[in-house]
Amino acid sequence: MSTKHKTVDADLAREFGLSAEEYDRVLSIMGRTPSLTELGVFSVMWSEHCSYKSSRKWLKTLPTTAPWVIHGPGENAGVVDVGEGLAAIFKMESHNHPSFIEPYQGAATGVGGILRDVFTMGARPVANLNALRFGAPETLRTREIVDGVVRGVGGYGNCVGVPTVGGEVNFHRAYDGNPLVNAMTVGVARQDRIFLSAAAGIGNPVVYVGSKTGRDGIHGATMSSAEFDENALAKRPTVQVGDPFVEKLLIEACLELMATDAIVAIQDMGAAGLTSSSVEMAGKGGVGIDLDLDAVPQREPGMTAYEMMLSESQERMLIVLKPERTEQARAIFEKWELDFAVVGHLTDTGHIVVRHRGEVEADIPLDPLADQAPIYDRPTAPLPAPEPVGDIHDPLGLEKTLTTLLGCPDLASRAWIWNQYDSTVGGQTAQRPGGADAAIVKVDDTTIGLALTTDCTPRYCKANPRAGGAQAVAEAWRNITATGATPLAVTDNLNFGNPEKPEIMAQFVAAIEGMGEACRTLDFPVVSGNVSLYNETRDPDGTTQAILPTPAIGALGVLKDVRQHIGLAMPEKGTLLLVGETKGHLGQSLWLREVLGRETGDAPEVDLQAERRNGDFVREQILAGNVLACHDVSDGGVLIAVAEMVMASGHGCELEPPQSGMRPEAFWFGEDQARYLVAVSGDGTGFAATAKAAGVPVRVMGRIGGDSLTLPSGAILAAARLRAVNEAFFPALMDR
Amino acid sequence: MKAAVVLFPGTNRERDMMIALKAVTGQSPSLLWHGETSLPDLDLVVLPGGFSYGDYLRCGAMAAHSPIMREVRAFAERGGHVLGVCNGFQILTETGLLPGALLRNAGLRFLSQDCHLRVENAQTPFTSKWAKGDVFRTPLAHGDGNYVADSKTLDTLEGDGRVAFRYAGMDGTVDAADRTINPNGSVNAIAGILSANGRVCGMMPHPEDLVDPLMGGEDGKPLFESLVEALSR
Amino acid sequence: MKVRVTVSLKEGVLDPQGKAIGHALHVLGFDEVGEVRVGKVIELDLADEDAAKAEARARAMAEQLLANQVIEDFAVEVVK
Amino acid sequence: MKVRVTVSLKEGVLDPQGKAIGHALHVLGFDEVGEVRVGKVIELDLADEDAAKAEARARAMAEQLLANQVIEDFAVEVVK
Ligand SMILES: Nc1ncnc2c1ncn2[C@@H]1O[C@H](COP(=O)(O)OP(=O)(O)O)[C@@H](O)[C@H]1O
Ligand SMILES: [Mg+2]
Repeated sequence: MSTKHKTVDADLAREFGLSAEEYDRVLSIMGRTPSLTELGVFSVMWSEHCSYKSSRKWLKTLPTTAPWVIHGPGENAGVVDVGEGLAAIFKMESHNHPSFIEPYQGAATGVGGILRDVFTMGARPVANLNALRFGAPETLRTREIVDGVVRGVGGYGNCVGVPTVGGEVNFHRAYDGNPLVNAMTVGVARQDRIFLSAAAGIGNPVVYVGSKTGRDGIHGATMSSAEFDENALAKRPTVQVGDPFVEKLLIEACLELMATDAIVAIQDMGAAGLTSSSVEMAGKGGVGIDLDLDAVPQREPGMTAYEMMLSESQERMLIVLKPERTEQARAIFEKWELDFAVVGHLTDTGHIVVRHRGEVEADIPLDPLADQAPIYDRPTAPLPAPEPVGDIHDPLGLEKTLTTLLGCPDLASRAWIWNQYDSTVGGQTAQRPGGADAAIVKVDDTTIGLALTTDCTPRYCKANPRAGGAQAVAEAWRNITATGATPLAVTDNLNFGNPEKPEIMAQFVAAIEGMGEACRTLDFPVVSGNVSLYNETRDPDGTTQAILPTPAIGALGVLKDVRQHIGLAMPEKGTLLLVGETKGHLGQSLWLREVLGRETGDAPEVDLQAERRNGDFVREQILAGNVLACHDVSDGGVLIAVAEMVMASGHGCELEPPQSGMRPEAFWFGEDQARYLVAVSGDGTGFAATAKAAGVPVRVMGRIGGDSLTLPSGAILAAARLRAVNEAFFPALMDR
Repeated sequence: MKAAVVLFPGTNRERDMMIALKAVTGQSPSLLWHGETSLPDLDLVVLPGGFSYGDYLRCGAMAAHSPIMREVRAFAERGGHVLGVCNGFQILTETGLLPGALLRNAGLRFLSQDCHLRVENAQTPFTSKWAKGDVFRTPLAHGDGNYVADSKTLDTLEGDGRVAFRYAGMDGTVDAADRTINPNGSVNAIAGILSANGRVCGMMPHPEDLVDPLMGGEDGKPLFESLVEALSR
Repeated sequence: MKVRVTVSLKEGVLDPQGKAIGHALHVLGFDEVGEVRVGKVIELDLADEDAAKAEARARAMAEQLLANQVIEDFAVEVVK
Repeated sequence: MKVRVTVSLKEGVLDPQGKAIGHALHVLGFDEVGEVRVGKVIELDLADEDAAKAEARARAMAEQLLANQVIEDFAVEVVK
């Protein structure tokens, strides 16, 4: 954008994404017309992405504390106690808009960005996950996006050497013009070596490390706060390119520096780069900051102050050092062949002052920039009641329904994706993708295991945002529980449409209420997260289409002794039991969508008390060594879950007839919550008796053995055949 | 056995390798920085996996010019033992310590999955704990593992028993044209080779990532046990 | 007809690979090396007999597939 | 002085990337496409003033680093 000679006025402010009232506020804070650079700083700091102006009011309602929470929201990532003086540090973040414009780089830089949020706090990243949502699979554009995003996630994560151990993928036409790429990183640090971002110490040097600054991604933060229209593609030159090799060096160099006591404060340069990192560090510390842009390492000649302050070049960090440690720090970064430059110092002025080529390009008081940032209580509309389910009939029969569902886009094996991600690097992965409901990663040199998952069912959230929000949390909790781990905390990535539309705002509010309620009941606080709004596409005819509301949940649990975890693969013999009550809820089920072609009905009921009771029981039994394998029942219902266990090991199961008094399809494919399949040795009577005594519903599903799934009709489906059906979708779609 | 693991900028499987070596020797190997210009007293140098220099230009090309590689070459020429895994294998071919080259995977995608290897020569310091024809499971994780060599080189490798491992089915069948067996398309399904003196071994898969039941098995352990047996003094 | 399509990163777009190669060349003692940029060259054998037609077709291929115009420029050249 | 080093796979070395591109071009309806080969082009800014010298140096760079002569050929061309 050529901004050099633009006059700063309300029109330009609007172009930068500031409303008339917001611009008036800028004028009153400054007491004069701001310079172009100053306007740039206000526009990015007050963008939805950086200021959370539409969401803040509601985010505050989420529970964020627990005895094991060390740092909740507000830092670069959430921090929880995992025992032995260690902490897990984790967060999830979106890179939706960049991934639509340039799928490979958008996804890659998304991974790079979330890694920095985690290692900036002193943690070595130990695992990545990713939650992906794509448009209808049959379009060419969707295939290009899937291809680019998967290559990008892998290209970055594989190169930095952080294993990608899990994630989720859905397809729905609502994401056609607006895919979602949410990336999560988990790191481990010593609790006494956690680094925060609040700057302190007047006079202390402010140091820039990492890659040089170019004209990448200028106005990325404001762009991700706006809807997409045809012009979006014209905004392409702002695409950032990631350099995972430099990121790897940056991780090692930062961790090496962190092992000394040189650092006062540190923050990655994420969205709005130098602006947000310097403003936030100084603002949190209650100090001023002077920046000298001539000292900033630059990749291109002739960059203006405006461009440098707004550049989103990747792989950069800002550090406040103890002055006497500057040379020690420089030596470390030079060893790792990274740029290192003192670009400023802390002051007592309470202002950010930016100098370039002998001129003051910006001088902004930090307090009002933060305190007077806009915050909106946006109006909501009443939520529409879910459409009635409509008539139910079974056109296919059990066997054909099973194979149809196993091959459908949302249930097909994701192996094609995870086989492109290095899931073993580091030598700590105890459960890779597909092996358990949550990935299990050991903590090096301890017996601690971390259980990691991401979950959300957007179609439930669309039908009933409150139940959908609660369900996403409950499923994450259940996935962790099913491995034997104790769920500890949640990070979230709230992906929604335009919050200025009351019906979208209503979805947002209800989803948060549902999440909050689930988090409270399950003792599962939210410790970090990210909000991505304006996920809409403007069609050429002027109408806009919002994505399905997608509050993606990333969650972490812990095992004191990682050897106690179990996976979901069917054992060789024993009995399969179903824990939890089956009511046969078919509203919004995949069965309804894939077999009858309808997306109708309400989301399944989320009974959090039952969820807690059943889950706590299952976990106890796993830790007591009474369970051979466990799989939560979710998308697709109980028969799909059984088939997934069979496919995972090749060991079969002979199923009992369905619950009497219920339509077979409702029993087999209903998506009631709070359920687990549990494989135990023997005939299961002992387990069933214990469950009953604990008030937990339980039912025998069948006898484990052989290498086929035997349906009550007597039909025999070999595990190999199920696998073939399940694994066909992605290669057929992508490798044509 | 005194072992050292070399660290290049972008190496990322050094810790996996150190875990595996420690599991069999009881002590952690030393780490050597790529810029070093001399080697300590050693029995084994390991070039671990990763993305040295980001895999830019060609995998292993830039690392091959590191100061330490001069020392590793001299060490090998003196008869020292060198193991290169994944990126380490690529570095060994770029350095010329092993013949041939590793191209993009035939399917043009990064592959991270388990594969099975058939032991082709069990009379080497890297394989003696197996028998010829044994099949074991091991993870692989690479984008450029498609081994090629000209026909003369291939004849020599095959004729002199210098193919250490081949990709195979679980039952030991080798079919280079079948990508479920030979995932990256390597010529003759070659997964690992040896130098003429049998003391330098390069392989693409990661036996070091399967040395503990918690990693899913111990199938990779015999490689390290073989080395301990051959190199303990 | 042989046509060569050269695809290179747009100006201003970071070229991590070029940067790393430049660095490696310095280490090897090629101090005279300044900026390094890496691109792709795709050589196509086309059945067309007509150079102008071949060029136009190759241009269409570049636009549709060979270049990612979000970050790349391309040039088409008829070789023979 | 700008020098361009073009690195391509030796004849006889299978080029899976070229094959995949050829296939994708056929799917897009470019039926006239025969063989496709993909190479790298490395553009170097050199401080030298002398074209012959620059070319010789670039050749040395290619031999030492830019090309792997086990599988690749290269060509050096002074652009300006
Ligand atoms: N994008 C992805 N990246 C890595 N692993 C993935 C991805 N999507 C799905 N997976 C893995 O595939 C398996 C099945 O995913 P999913 O069907 O969402 O599981 P569940 O329904 O049990 O939560 C899990 O192990 C999950 O981590
Ligand atoms: Mg799930």
